Amino acid sequence: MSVILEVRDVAKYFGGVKALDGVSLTVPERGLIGLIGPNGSGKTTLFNVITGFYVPDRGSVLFRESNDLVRIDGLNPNEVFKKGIVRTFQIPRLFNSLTVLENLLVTPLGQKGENPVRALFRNSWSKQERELASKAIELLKTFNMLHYVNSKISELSAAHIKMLETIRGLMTPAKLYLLDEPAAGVDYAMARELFTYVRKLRDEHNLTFFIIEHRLEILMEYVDYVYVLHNGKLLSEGKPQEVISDPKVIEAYIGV
Amino acid sequence: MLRVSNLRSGYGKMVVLQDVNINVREGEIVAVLGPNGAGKTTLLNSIFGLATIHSGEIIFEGKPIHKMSPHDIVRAGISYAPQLDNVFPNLTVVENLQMGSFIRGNDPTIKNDIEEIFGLFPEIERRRNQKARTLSGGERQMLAVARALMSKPKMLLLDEPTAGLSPKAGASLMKKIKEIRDRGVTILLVEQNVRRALEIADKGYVLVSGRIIKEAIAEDLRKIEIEKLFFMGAQ
Amino acid sequence: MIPGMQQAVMNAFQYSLFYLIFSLPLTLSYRTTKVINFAHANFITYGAYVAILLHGILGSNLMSLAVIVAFLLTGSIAVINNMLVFTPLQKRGSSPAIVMISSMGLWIAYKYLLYMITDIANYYTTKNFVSYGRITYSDVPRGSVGGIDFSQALVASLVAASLTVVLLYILLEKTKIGRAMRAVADNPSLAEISGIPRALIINLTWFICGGIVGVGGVIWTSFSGAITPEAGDSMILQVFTVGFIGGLVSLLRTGIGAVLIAAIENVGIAVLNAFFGIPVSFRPFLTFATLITTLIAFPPLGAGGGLPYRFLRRGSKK
Amino acid sequence: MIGFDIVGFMISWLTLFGIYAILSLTLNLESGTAGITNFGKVVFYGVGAYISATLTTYLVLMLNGVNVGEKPPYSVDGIILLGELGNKNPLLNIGLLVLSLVLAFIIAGVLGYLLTYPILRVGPAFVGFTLLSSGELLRIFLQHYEPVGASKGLMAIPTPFGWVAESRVREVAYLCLVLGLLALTYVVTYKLVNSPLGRTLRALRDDEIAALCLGKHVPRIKATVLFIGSGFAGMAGVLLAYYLTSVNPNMFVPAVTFNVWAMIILGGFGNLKGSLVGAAIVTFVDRALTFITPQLGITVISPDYLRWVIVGLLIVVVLIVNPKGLFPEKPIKTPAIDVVLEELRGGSK
Repeated sequence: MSVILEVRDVAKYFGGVKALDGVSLTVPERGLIGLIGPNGSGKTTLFNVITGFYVPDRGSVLFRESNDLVRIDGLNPNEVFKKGIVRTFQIPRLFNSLTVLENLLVTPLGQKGENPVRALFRNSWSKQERELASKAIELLKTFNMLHYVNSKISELSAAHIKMLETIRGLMTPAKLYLLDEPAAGVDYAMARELFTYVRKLRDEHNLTFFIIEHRLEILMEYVDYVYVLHNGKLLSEGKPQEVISDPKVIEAYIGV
Repeated sequence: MLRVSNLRSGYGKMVVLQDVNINVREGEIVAVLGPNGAGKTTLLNSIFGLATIHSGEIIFEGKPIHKMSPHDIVRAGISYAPQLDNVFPNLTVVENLQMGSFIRGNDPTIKNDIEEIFGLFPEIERRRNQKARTLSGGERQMLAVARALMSKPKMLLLDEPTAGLSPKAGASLMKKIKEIRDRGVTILLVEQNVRRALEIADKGYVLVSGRIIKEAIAEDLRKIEIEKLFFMGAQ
Repeated sequence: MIPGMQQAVMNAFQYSLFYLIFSLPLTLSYRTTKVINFAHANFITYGAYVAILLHGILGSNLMSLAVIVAFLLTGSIAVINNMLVFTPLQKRGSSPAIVMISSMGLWIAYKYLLYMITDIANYYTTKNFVSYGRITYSDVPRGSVGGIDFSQALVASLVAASLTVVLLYILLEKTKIGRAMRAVADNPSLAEISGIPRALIINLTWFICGGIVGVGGVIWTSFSGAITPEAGDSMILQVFTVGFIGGLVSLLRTGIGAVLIAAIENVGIAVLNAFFGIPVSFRPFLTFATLITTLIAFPPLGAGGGLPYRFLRRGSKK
Repeated sequence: MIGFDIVGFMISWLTLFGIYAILSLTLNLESGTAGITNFGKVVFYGVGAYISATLTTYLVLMLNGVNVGEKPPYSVDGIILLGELGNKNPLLNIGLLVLSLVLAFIIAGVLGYLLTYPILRVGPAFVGFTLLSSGELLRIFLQHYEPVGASKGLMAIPTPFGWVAESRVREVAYLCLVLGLLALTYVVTYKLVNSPLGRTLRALRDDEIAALCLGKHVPRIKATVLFIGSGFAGMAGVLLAYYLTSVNPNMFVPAVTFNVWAMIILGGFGNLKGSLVGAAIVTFVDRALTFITPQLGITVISPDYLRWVIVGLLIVVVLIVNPKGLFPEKPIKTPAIDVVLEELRGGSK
């Protein structure tokens, strides 16, 4: 399997705090990769570096573009998205005054009606708009959320909010998904359902997922491979079973 | 002393805890154990009026406190040392402690208490006039516990006091927590570090995915492999 | 030597004192209450008009009296604003931008209310309050020391600025209430957890901040030759720029900002005037340029948001 | 109420309404829909007014062979000459109107675009403050810039319909022009709001960072919106200058901006119809106060001041009592809704 994302020796310091201190890892195409670690170990900072929120103080981030790995560190978040990386947030960031449908429709790039001149001429974009709407509806059907199509975000449950944040990326041809704690605040059954969908998406759409998750009991069941961060450094990596039984991981999590 | 019954709570619409029941008797150290993200912090926040309580009740010394403001809960005799953002970074160590005793007004014994607390935590006494932002993680944890003690609480809520500490520092802090209990303060301790917590606790609850999946006295908990519960949950 | 340079330096000194008195409370109030208060200008103007009305209607020449009344009045206005407007909005979960817009509404309302008051006062006294001359006080000394002319305004603002700095220092560093103010600014939720009555502390902060600025307004009447109900507005560019230089957080940097802006404005315009003939009245453009430079070069990302967007990509290509 | 000129009142109210509604519609696009805290609306309004005033007075004099170096339009001679020459050539007057509108749109728009650059990355407080202080700077500049009449401003501006003899006809013709431009503004803002662009703007307002993460070029979008909004504000300024036939720096105080804010807050953030109603109510109060206060024999309190106090309080009170305003925001209307309806109908069969 070829590598879709490579993080090379990335470091990020905030004053004296070493949020990331030389992290190197790779994410293979079509992978379902977990990223775990105690609070404050640098997981979200790593996502922030990958998606262009921060410029790393050292090291580089590379992403597959056709057959090459190109550097994406230092790009702005909107440019990172255009490369094909979608992220979700620990506290979901949806557009709260828009409906579920609108939240999906806002995502695709290159909408003709986003051009201020074209926006004035409905005919020039209504065909595309209808196509996107059909696509959004199909998506909502797939995820059993069609009855929420005209709901405001505030009417959704926490699990559906998480779900919507994940699937809105499917409106675009994104390749890599960075999910930040998708199961936080979601009850067990829904969390499993969410992960089942994630696996289905990976299988059916050839997508890659890189997932931060604290709820190991769920995560471990689904992912192929796990990286463990601790104090800004990679502590361990391997298949879920290997990681769980790694004494270093147990020490970091549970103590000696 | 503290009874949490059928608690369902979270933040806004997000429900984190479901059907949580907890009992703390006077003079006990009760540990709530669980992995990251299980809802341990939410439990403490719920008790302290910082989370949204959807249903259930929290009774402290016979009085319901789940509708009180944090300010009144401090006056009722509970004190809280959170895990993160637990110091005032631009105040000195002494000033941090003084803030802890704010509700006691101009009590002349505060000065003595500060010295007494420094006796318990000599590590931070050396830095008494430094700003808290210059402290290391471990020193901050101690300062947070010390600050919480300054209101002379009957009960102390501690959120992962040993997180990020070296094993040695962690063990010594745990010993101090036991000492605090021996001075008559009931303690509700939230911990990820099972072994360390069970060394001092009288009773433990295991919280996974927002639910209590096990309740037992500490001795019994020491016998089972809690890691398994952590990783695999109840199911 | 550029002609008028000595005067420009003196002016810079005088203005830096005023900016200190006006901006320190702005920073203090923002960092404690997290409200960007555009009605700040009202405190200056209302302070000045306390002195003017006392002088024009009651014939009082006492700055000390005006200072006391102004402190109580503007401090109370600040507390009323907070209790009736800011706190209810924040309690309902309004965004900082909405709270800020409400302060704009207050600003306009107070400003034109004052115009109405001046009209009414004018009607009964037939004095012109819409443009009031400089007031000479009987209880403020003046004189000249070593060839430097100490006007009443300079004496009063020097005393007031020093007192502001010293008293704020004592309050914030040495008293329990002051430390609680810092604690609320530092970590509001921990302050609440510690049992500090946040609402009370915030009201107190407003009272002190509003009051200090009002006192500055009183002193302004001994400096400016024509005081209008817009007196405060003409200074908000400078006062807010000074506050922004301090990031609305650091009192020390705010103090430095006050000196910096006063120097840039007065010395800078003297230079530009001497070499390029730029009219002195264009000095706010220098402040504006400083503001824009600050925003571009050191975007303050606090105060309600900020975008992780970089115009120049650093470190992407090596 | 003897001699109360109801028709005159209506015309003056509607004209003022038309001008302000252009401002409120575009401010609602910028602030209500896109979430830009534009506290400097008056800058672009003022620039538009001054462009038309300067252009018209200078060109009328110059095209009539007057040496503006000797007799500039702000001098007494210039003002007298403008009165004599100004309304002779209908074609010139209308040509100047069109030229002013186009130039005002472009210059005010470009100014709006440029002013976004320093403020793109910072929070709403800094955005608001920068725009607010640019308004004050404009005023200081105008007050001291001799070619535009400094603090006296420019007077006797020849109006587009000055050649019409009958004053009522002239007023009505002008009203039609104003309402025509208002209609144009409404159509443009309505189409922009109810388009994918409008949806993106709301997204941006809700969560700038999330929008950036979804690939939206947030800085460019904001700058574009300010270009459009400021351009229209410039045109509103042109209309004001011709309506009042004079401009001076004190017409462009920050309170004007907040007058428009009061309109959109009262009408409802993000609702264009609300902006129209808000503008109608606020301008009606304004006109009514001006008409009524002298009739009631109140001379102590200027209706102008009373109006601004009301505007300020209106902002505060509406925000506290009913932050959504009279007309809450409606979902965006695009063909996507039809697709959903078809789908839901199809599904129920």
